[in-house]
Amino acid sequence: MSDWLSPDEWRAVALSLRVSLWATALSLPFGIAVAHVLARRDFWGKQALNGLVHLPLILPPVVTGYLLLLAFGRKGFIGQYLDQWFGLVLAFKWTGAVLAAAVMAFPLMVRAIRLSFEAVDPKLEQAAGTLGASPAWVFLTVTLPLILPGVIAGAVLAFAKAMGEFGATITFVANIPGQTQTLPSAIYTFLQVPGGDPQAFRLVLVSIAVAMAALVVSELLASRVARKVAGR
Amino acid sequence: MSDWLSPDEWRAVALSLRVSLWATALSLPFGIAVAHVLARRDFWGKQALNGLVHLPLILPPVVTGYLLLLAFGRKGFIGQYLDQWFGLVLAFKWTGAVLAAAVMAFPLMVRAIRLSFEAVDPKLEQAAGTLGASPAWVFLTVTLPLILPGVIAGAVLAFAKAMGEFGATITFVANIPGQTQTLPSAIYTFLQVPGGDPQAFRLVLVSIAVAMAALVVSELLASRVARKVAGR
Amino acid sequence: MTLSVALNHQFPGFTLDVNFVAPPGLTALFGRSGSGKTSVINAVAGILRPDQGRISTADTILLDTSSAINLPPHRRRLGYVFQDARLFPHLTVQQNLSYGRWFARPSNGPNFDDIVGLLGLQALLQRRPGALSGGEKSRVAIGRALLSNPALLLMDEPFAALDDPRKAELLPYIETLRDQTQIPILYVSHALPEVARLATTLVVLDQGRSLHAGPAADLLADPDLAPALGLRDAGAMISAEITAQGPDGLTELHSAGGPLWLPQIASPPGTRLRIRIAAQDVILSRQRPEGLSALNIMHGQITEIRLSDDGALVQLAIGAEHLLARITQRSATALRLAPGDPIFAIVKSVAVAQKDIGKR
Amino acid sequence: MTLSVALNHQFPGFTLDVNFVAPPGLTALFGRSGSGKTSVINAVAGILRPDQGRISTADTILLDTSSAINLPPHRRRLGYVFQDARLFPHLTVQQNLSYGRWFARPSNGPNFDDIVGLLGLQALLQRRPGALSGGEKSRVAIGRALLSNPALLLMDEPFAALDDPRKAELLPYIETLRDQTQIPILYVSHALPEVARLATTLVVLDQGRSLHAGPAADLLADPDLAPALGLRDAGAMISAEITAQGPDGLTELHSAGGPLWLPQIASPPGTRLRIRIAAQDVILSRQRPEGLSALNIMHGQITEIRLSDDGALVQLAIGAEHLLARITQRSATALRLAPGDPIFAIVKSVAVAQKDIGKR
Amino acid sequence: AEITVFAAASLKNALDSIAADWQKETGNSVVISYDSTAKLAKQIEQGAPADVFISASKKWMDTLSDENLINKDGRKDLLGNTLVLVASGKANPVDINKDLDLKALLGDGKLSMGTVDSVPAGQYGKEALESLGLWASVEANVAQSDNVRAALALVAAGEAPYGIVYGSDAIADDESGDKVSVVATFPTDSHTPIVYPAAVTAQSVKPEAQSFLDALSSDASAAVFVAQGFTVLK
Ligand SMILES: Nc1ncnc2c1ncn2[C@@H]1O[C@H](COP(=O)(O)OP(=O)(O)OP(=O)(O)O)[C@@H](O)[C@H]1O
Ligand SMILES: Nc1ncnc2c1ncn2[C@@H]1O[C@H](COP(=O)(O)OP(=O)(O)OP(=O)(O)O)[C@@H](O)[C@H]1O
Ligand code: MOO
Ligand SMILES: [Mg+2]
Ligand SMILES: [Mg+2]
Repeated sequence: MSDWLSPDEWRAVALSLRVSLWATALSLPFGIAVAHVLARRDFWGKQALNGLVHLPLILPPVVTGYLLLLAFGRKGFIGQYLDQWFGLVLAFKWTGAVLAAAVMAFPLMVRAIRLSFEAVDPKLEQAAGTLGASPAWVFLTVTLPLILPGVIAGAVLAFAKAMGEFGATITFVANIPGQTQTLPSAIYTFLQVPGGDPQAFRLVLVSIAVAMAALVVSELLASRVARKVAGR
Repeated sequence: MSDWLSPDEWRAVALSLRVSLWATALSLPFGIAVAHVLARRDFWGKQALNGLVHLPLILPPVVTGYLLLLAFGRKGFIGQYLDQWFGLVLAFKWTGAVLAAAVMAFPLMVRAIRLSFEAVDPKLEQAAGTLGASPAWVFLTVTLPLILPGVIAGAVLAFAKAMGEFGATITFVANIPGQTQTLPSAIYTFLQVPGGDPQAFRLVLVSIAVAMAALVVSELLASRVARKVAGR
Repeated sequence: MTLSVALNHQFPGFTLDVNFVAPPGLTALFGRSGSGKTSVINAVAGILRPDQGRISTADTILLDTSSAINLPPHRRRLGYVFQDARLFPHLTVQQNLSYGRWFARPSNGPNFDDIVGLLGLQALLQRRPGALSGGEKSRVAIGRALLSNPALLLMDEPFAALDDPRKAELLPYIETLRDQTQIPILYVSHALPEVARLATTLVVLDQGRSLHAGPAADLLADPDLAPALGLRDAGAMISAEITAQGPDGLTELHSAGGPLWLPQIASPPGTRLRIRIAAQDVILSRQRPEGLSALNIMHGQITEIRLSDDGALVQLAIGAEHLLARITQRSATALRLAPGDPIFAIVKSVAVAQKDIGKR
Repeated sequence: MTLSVALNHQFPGFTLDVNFVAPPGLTALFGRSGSGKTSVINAVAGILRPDQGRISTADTILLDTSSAINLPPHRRRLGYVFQDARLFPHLTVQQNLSYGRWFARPSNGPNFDDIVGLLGLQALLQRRPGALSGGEKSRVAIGRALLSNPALLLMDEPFAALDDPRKAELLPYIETLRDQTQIPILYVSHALPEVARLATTLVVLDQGRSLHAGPAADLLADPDLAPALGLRDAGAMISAEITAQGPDGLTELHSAGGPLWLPQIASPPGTRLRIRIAAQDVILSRQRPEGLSALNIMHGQITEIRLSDDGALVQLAIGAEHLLARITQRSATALRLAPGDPIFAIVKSVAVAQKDIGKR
Repeated sequence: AEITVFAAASLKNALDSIAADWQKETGNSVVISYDSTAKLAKQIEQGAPADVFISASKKWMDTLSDENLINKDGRKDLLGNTLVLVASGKANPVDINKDLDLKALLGDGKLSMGTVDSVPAGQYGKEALESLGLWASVEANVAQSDNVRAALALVAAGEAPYGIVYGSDAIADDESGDKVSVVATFPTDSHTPIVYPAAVTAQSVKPEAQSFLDALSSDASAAVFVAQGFTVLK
């Protein structure tokens, strides 16, 4: 098996996994927060926030990649300060791939979690309040457990999207083997050269295998959680 | 305003809208059916179906485009029969763009609807059954109205994704101005030429405007529906 | 139409093992919380599929696990008032009420406006269930089941959330349903007076088993059963016939024990009634008492005396029927009561409550 | 601790306008379905924010719309038994019960095992609420509220889904709570006997307005109020003191109207009790009757006679207290009753039910 | 030292093998990021850490040059390529000139090309057809893809009967020719010469960058490029 993939390809697999996991994990708290705000609050500019969240879905991925490059690039209006103040460089680094994947997956994650928020019966939260739980505790002990199916669904969607993300990633962090070359970038590269199709196909299989494993695990998890939330 | 975009660009806008609307509308029944099966039934091969649905998310869009080409092309193993039996040709047609957009958006749609299915209280469906409603009627009169928020969310996600879909579309149906050139293809083309950025930017704005309008409408609709479903 | 029910089902930690026949009329399932009442009704409705069982009416087999017959709920022509209201949140009250009518059922069911009026729902028709009060919800649920024109009515504590005046309006309707239609009614309640008034058949459930099942009049007058039914609620039923309407708001009835006067009953002379007399509302006397405000004095003979820590339960024969009286041991001793003794039973007219009267 | 409530709120089509004071003890909110009981309790809990209002205890203002004070529910130290159980579906019964204890409340509340035993929940602790029976759910909800060690207890028809034996076990506990702790209890019920037994204060709601509010004993003995409370449930309360425990399972009490014998009450001589005597359980007699199984015969004087279509409501003075008797008009005429007449009231010992006894 | 090369995607096969040899010889390491020329150029504009840029388009190299993002002195036109007409499946050669009735050849099929406004192969193709006076007749039948490989794939899949692609793309893929066959090569004078310019970027501080660029011009490298269907420019 280790012969089957070249070292660079192994690295692409590892990188894709790393990027997808980090992208999912890091965006989850933000996803929950934004979904909460969109589901529960009414405020001026809500539609704008909602639009912003959906933007990566609406724009061709390359455009999102360019926008990321313009904002978070070494010379970008955010990127330069991240660099100056925190020494954090994203463009052309694997960390940038995390950002790109997270941004691209964000709308999917937020929608799933938001739907779950909207399905929580506010009467249960009220009941928790009368029992002495402050809003923060209500969130942790009642709301969060009840939206867990949505959180899992959102995380799975985000992970799958991150595994498949290509346009924005290659545009933002390029396609440097061992550094920023994710599985989709590697697949793309093979597809660009004569005779590369079988190689690409191999990587597609790897990609499918990894994602399927993640899906199956998530389904098992989700069905356990769902049974619990249904009160059985 | 009509001066602001060239006739070809206008056609790209119109085409993107048409493709996105059709893709959303046509995939909705399938999305609901698949979400229903995944949410409610346990059967051998469920995980495989679930994986298949997620595939377009996991694979780089170009790969999905190639696979569509191999399957639904004029000589594809499905495409040739579509042609022979129904005279339906997808390649190089806007109808092919609809298929590509629908396939790419499908996982997002299914997830949203599935979450809503899982949130429906089966006790209400039982109650409808005892009142004489057959399973089909229960579905139409109880389940469907209750999952409407999820259906709307799924449709919005799908529409937004369809507006932004590029990789699979251009690979499957290419880029024929006025016929298969969608907004993202047009944007991509401008980005590929030196000095094309301002032009691309113009089209990005158009794209955002259209999608935002759709989002705002959907949010209004969704909040009305949600109030109704909450029983108020 | 007669409904036969035989069920066996194993929940983790709870076994349901029930067997009874519900003849035409109203069959009450009576038992403590968690005794399996809702589970039985769910099985009849087709919502719970028991491990083993057979449920059938004269002309239809609803369930027979031994021959793999299991009619789905929507083909069972039910009206089920759930213990929790289970209203459709997305439909208005009006639409909830009409829901059962959408499904091609013969349209000779009850009139919509009548039911709405009976349940006091006029003002709520355009509202959705979300913000209804507890009692309002359960009234809509009752209306929804009644309006679906069922061939079998299942009611799981339908009146638990209702105030007494509303209950007093609804009980006669249920009685009419019981007496004028042939639909069997399975009725869960833990209010024995309600059960006694309505039930033709009584099934007593205990920890998942049907302890006793039989005609309600027999079970309620059986001193052996009194502890199981709750002593306070023991009581027997006697039949009586209206003979005259008095000018002062009283109705005269003829019973085996003598004439009875009850607060006005709006039925013509000749109507036969079932009257429940709670054991604790009966005072016994050796002589015919005089100068009392109580109008109803029946003559009978002691058939059985059963002593317990809680007092004495005395069964009297009044003609061919029986009356139960609950008195203290001290009184039983003081009066030197013995089986075979002739005795007078005093019942305050008003203690025989309106709601303890059922049409035969 | 005294709770003052003044509220004004406008729902579409329903106006809530309520004003009452709940002194220490148990205040019952009584009224028909849809009269606004749950809404009042919700406002006290902080779940409904009324358009205008002020809710305060001696030391805390919970709500004052005029000065924009509105304590959030979790700072109000409540125990709220909701009309619908509202259990947390993702937590086990045990975790549901303990939920209120997770939030830094002083730990001198009731003992977990005691409450679990009282409510019969031992076997259910590891289950989740999804498949509990109706009564099991409401028992868990009651336990959850009690165990949160509240400073204010709100109970919205807590016993509606419970069987009588269980109710009989729980009522003394509520009484103890009422008498031994200083926490005010707001209690919604439409069962007047329950209200009469438990309530120190009674608030009668009608269509969103608090029609009457005052000491329960006064309101229940007021013949003017009897129709509003439901004639069948009218009745007065008298106080009595245990004098001796008889050998035959009877307890002797001393009341203003003479000695009373009740089925055994497990309290020492000297204990003072409140006894409710339902108006319809009282028989009046000109002479002291002899040879009756009824042991309790009190002597008094007629103070008021109120005739209506439903019969006559007679108020008697028994010492400084009052008793209500409901008899037929025909009896009232036959006995030629008139205010000022001396009269005997006959009450079957067992008619004074165990659950109509409350500790003072 | 490690150098980073940004190279047009179509060069992958050749460059990977040349880079491997060079690494063995010099002990340096090379990482190569392949993508479309336009994206690479834009990334360099945004400060990408590229030491060497190998473009498939003269225009983008000129743009970077005007912006002083490359070392103009070291720039060289590395490779050339041919433009060919390919057909789906086995097909007879055609003679490509002003008299060719390309429209009739296509029938109601499409002519698959790279995007004529942006993809270099598409631009060359359009230019060639225009100079041969064939463009106007087939313009409406052109299906454009976002890269040459996609254009070729449409022909290989039988969607389009004909396509215009680079010679380098047409050959290696399908030697048996049962999916695509080259039916004509466009005359070199029908379009501006196809060149792949290469240069060291202005920001590169690594001397190895220039030596790698030089190594691309070695005879050994030339052999590799030629084997992949490119022409080597001297
Ligand atoms: N949000 C609301 N919008 C409109 N009407 C409302 C709303 N909330 C409550 N109501 C109405 O206010 C009235 C009082 O409701 P509430 O729940 O307080 O009644 P209740 O006395 O508790 O009745 P029950 O005994 O049936 O539980 C009802 O008629 C109810 O429909
Ligand atoms: N799915 C289940 N798994 C385990 N136990 C169950 C399940 N469903 C019901 N039970 C148990 O079976 C018993 C009977 O439940 P059921 O709902 O029939 O009681 P009930 O007589 O209707 O009680 P109530 O008067 O409280 O409504 C209860 O103890 C309940 O907890
Ligand atoms: O749509 Mo892309 O640019 O092929 O990921
Ligand atoms: Mg039940
Ligand atoms: Mg209420």
